[in-house]
Amino acid sequence: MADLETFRAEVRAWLEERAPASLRGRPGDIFHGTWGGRRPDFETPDHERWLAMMAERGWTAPTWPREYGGGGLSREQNAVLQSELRRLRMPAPLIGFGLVMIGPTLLEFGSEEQKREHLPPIVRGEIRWCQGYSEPGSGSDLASLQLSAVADGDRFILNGQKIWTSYADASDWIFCLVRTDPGAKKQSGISFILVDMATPGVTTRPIKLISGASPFCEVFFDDVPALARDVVGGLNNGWTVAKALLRHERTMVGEIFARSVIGGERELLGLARTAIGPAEGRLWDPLVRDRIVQSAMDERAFMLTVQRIQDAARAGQSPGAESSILKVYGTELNQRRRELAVEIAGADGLGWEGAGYDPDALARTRDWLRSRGNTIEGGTTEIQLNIIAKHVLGLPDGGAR
Amino acid sequence: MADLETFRAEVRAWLEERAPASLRGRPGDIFHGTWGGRRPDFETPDHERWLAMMAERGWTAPTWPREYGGGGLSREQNAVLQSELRRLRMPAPLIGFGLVMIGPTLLEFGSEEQKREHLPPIVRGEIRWCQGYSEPGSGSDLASLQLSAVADGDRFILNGQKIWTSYADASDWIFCLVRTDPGAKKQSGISFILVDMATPGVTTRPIKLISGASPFCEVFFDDVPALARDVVGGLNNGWTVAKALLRHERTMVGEIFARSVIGGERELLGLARTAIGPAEGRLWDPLVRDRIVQSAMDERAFMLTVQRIQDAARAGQSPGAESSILKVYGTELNQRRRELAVEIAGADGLGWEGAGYDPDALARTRDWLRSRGNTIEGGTTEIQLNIIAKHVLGLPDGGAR
Amino acid sequence: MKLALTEDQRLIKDSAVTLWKDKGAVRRLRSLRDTGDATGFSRELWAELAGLGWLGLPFPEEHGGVGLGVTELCLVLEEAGRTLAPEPLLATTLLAGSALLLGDSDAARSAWLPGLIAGDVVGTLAWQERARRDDDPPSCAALATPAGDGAVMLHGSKREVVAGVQADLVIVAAQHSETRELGLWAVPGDAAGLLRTPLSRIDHFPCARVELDGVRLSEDARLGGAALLASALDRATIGLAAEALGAMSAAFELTLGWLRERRQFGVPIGSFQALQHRAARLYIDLELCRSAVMAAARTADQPRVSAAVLGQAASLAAARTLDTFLRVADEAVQLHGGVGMTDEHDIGFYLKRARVVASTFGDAAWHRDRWARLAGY
Amino acid sequence: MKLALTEDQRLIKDSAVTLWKDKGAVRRLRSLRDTGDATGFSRELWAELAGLGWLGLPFPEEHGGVGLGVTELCLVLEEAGRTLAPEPLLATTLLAGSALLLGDSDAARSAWLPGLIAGDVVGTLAWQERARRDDDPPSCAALATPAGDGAVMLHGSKREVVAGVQADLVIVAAQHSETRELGLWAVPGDAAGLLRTPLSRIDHFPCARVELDGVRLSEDARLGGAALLASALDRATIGLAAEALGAMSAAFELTLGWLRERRQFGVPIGSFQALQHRAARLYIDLELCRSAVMAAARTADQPRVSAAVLGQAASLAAARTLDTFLRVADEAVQLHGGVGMTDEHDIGFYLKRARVVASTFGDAAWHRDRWARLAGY
Repeated sequence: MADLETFRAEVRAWLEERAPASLRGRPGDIFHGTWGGRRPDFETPDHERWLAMMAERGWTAPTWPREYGGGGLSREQNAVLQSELRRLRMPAPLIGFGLVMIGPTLLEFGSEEQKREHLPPIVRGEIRWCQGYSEPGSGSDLASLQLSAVADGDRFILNGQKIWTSYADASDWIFCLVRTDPGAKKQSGISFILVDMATPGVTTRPIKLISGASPFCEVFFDDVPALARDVVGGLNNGWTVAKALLRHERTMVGEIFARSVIGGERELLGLARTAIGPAEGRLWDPLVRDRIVQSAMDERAFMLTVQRIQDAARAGQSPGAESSILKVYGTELNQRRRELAVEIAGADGLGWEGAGYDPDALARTRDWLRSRGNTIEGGTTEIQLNIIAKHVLGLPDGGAR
Repeated sequence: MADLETFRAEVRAWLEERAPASLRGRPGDIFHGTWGGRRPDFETPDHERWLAMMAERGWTAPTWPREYGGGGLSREQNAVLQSELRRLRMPAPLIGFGLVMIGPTLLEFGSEEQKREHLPPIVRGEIRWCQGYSEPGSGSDLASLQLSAVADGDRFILNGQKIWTSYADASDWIFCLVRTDPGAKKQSGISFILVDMATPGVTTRPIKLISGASPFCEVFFDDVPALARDVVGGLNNGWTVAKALLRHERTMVGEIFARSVIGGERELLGLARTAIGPAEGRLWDPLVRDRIVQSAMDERAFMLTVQRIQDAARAGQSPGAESSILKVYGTELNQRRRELAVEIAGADGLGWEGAGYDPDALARTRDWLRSRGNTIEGGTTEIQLNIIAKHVLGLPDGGAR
Repeated sequence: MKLALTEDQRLIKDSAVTLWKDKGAVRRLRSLRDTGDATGFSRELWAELAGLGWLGLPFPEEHGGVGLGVTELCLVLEEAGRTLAPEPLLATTLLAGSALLLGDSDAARSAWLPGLIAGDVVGTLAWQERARRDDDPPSCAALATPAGDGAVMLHGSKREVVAGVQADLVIVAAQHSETRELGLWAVPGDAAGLLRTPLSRIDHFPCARVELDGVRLSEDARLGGAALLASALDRATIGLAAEALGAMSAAFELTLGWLRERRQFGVPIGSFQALQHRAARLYIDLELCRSAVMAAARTADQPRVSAAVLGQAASLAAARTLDTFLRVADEAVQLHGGVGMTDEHDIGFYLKRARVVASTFGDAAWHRDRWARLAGY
Repeated sequence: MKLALTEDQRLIKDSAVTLWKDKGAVRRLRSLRDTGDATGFSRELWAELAGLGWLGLPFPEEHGGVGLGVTELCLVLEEAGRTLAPEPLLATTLLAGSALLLGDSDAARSAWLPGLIAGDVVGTLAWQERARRDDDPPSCAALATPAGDGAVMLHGSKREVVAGVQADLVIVAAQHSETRELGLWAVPGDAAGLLRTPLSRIDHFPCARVELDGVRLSEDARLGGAALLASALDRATIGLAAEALGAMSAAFELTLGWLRERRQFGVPIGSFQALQHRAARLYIDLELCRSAVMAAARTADQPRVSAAVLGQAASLAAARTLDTFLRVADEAVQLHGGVGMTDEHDIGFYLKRARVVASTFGDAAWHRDRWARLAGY
């Protein structure tokens, strides 16, 4: 404990001295921040300085081992660091799938060489990663994927297509699932491989969504050579690696939604007060009021469930299948809340663009449209319900139906 | 048309002269009336007279052919008769499964002998029928039924059990599905047979429901001899007969609910006005008000759908699978409405029996409990949804799942 | 009231099916959007609708109409709704047209109705000022101030006016500055002081904000008062419900097609029971919507129907279709999975349109509340 | 506030699981019903509960309690709820017990609390007069009329009093005839003028109507006012939510067992995806209920917790569990099919209990409305 207090004092002093003043009080969120990469898009020069100084100490990935560029901090030390960062309300120096997806996967499944090669650039924010899982014919049935990787000496030649790859057009490397043994049964012939997107033959095409935004891409592979040493977790063993990562992704998604739903009650109330107005000191329209409370209660119960899962995990009591629960409930909660916001706004929620609409209202409507995808991406609600039924409730298998 | 007007005048004169005055203005409903049978339970002597005089003209089954005891009326003539009965608000002279289930089935599938033997006693209300379909192991999967019928000369010997047989303890004959060919595939080895319940070896046991009532029975068959000539529609062809009857039953159930939901809005409103009271001229508690309107609108839309199906049928436009729609929606509507009534009543809806509770309130609560079974009996909602998905929407078969 | 189609109605329905199908369904709306078409709908098609007599369906022959009713018009609207046709058919016939037909001003009727039926006049009704439909009649700050000789000057601002920029006739709701009585006024599209600003909404149907900066009108431009506005809105609500019925039917059928075609785990996803049951439930709700819409249209066509009966029929049709359309569209996207989220696929257009429909003439909760008011509770 | 069990709490939970399981689950309630048992619960078991110290869980050691909290008591209530145990544990500890513990009267506290903890005193609180929970505090026509020397006479009538006939201590809410201030008064079960009539409710838990026909009480029988009633009701609401959580968990597990065991079409019905998804959704809602209940109990145990914070936590737990219990019970019967409708099967007892729970301390809509009031909207 004494050590931790020393550590805290040291961190605090260092931050007080060096953390750019312009960033204090601007915490940002999980989707808005510094993504890094070969074509970095720093919001301000201070964001760039902030990344550099934190990366130097390994504090962009505080708990990763020092030999791979990480901070080497214990969990307790990291908690101290995070609380000090929150104290100054600093933005994360770096965000992205390198830190939260491929990094942890390499730490668990990667070879010593792979860790030494790929982890330090992630820590320094030099390489931005994306995830190549889904294919046009393989959505919920991921194991039916077809992207072919044919061995050719110490290389594999990749041909095929990925889809729903988040930010592929801004990423440098992709980790993807490929079929290395077309003769084997579904899951058995799949490998997990890392590909430099600068390799000739890789092209990306953004997908325009109903919200008008394009956060996802198609990625095409046309005779793309990848190196055999970039296969992670062993040849034809990709399914094991992928499943571990998917579980991790679901938990992350749940926690993201846990954070994103915070403050929903206040936002909805503000909207309703504008659109409907009060009567006798209370928000008029008891039906809208009831729905706002429902949303607020859903939010609170969800947050408490996130906390309970974390507390139980710390106490060594795993409630099981938490990731699927969080994914299903968190995404639907977010959808309901955004639908309710648009509904309360009435005609103010119908604007697409241009004059005549408040920019906040336009953003709210786009957010609603975007949220419609939450229950599809990252494993559909239907797939999560299958998982809960089978793995938590122990209901008999109906043949993947 | 002139003939119809003559007919109407004649009917009216006959009714005006003979219809018992004590029954006028007491229309009753589909579940409450004269069931007839060997142990008839006439509410009053006038009910008995009313049955006798109507049966004599065949007007208990107005559209059945005269040679089987029916009234031999055309559809138009029957419409006139019914409207004249409504004019005086007379109760039906006779109700029961003989008239609405086995009678029409015999008219469609029965032999000449069967019709001559069984229809006239139905018309006269001398024999009360019940339906033996479900078995303890065969609910939704009706075709898996096991009640065995082994041929023995011109007889079959029946062994096994039926369950959920409505009013079996008050009935005289049972029409049931039995397995006559245990070697054949599921549906193929089933026959439809008529059994006199006075035959030695037939016993019944009422089933007590959660509402406290016992409208259903178990029926046990212990070496019961049935006659081969009482097989309807041909040996091992019972499934065809049964399916026709099931469709008929669903339509009937839908129409029953269509009638039973009438007036729900007024009932709920009355309850709410007592339990909650008005404010500023309107029913206070806008949430309860909204739910009453939802119920009222559901009811109205359902009634309109029943009407549309009837109108379309008359115009030769069949909207298809109407019976399953009516069954699913009608039963759930009835449940929602009864739940809402109990909910609005608050603590007044919690009484089971005895002093301290209004008898109407006790009946309302029992009705709610009874209604819980509506979505199970007569083919579960789940089975109806399967039928709609497959036969109306043309979705591919998932192996009976 | 028979809830079945007559032979004549069946013929109209068949023609409507054919016409709209020929026009290319949602592809047409998409192309109008992508090309940034200033009109926002097809003038050629409009002329064709007039040629078929469809703009005159609910008007008596004495005014140049076909002499049928809302029932027949709803058949056309339903098919238009299937393809998300942005033509202001509903605004012209059931908003403006109803106000002219049922209003008090013979002068306005004979001035406008023949042109409207002939396809020369696009009409609309500017009634909305707040973001949500509130009171009944709707709150109205726009003023009609006496300007001598029975003439008035209109001042005020209206929003969400369907085809407000394109309309040749904008009927405006305004409160008399002295009597405080609500009035509907027929304003020519080219009137001085009438300012129209296009609004880009998520459904990409033409819509506008309309400003009245001293529009001078003569006495006979007044069509009627609050009761007339209520009738016009109720008839339009029924038309909108018919349109929504068509749209949700199309979205549902697209989804059924996808369920049959898309394969995962080696089988069509439509063989999964959980999805089958959801589809079956949508189907049931859709069938109930159809009954409510058919009944409402026939109610509107009943001679001397009372305002309360018409209002309840309209609110029933609206409450059911608005909710069901949203739910069908929402489930349609979910059941389509990833492709349902892409702009490239048509299904998203239905989701957006459902949202607009849901707050065009009041949302479902509003209509339920009104049902209760009309029923006296 | 940690939402995980400590080692001690885990031990309490394990003992509770064992105890209630040994008592025979729903069979016990059924047998009390079928034999028409006049007490309606087991006095032997009551003594056993006292012996285990569970009646003293939420009371400080200085009053003879165990010195733990609502959190620990809720673990016992949850397991009691699983078996639908009709013992008036909640009424005694969280209604009467809370009023004594948090009230102003030292005399009443020392007179009643030790006996209550020892199992000698069954306690309850008579607060309800209307069929539905209305205002906050609840409307109260019962009167406390001054009778000299600080004494009062109580007159009035209360309904739905849990264990009202069996209780040795009935705490009664009455309005002071002059100050109009609400007060809670400790009335001994054998007081002259206290009339108790048993009510037979669908859940077969003991319940009564209580009439006060001039019950004379001395000054120190007054425990507190509206704030005390609110605290007691909130703590009891949290306990009820815990009981409901246990009951719905048991109903859900019964259903899962049936889904695994019952075969139709040659397979267990639990392999049908439509049923799997419904079960999975019930499970998710159940898990959220658990979080809300755990948090509410811990909130009640926080020192100097404000009435608003306690109220919101209680109303959250209530709103979620009441709705979810009803839904779980309803689905449980449906998924059981025909056997679920028989009196012979236990599942119907859960359905009936769910309905009683749903209107014991206000229904879910009431609790949502109160959440809004406490949050200022």
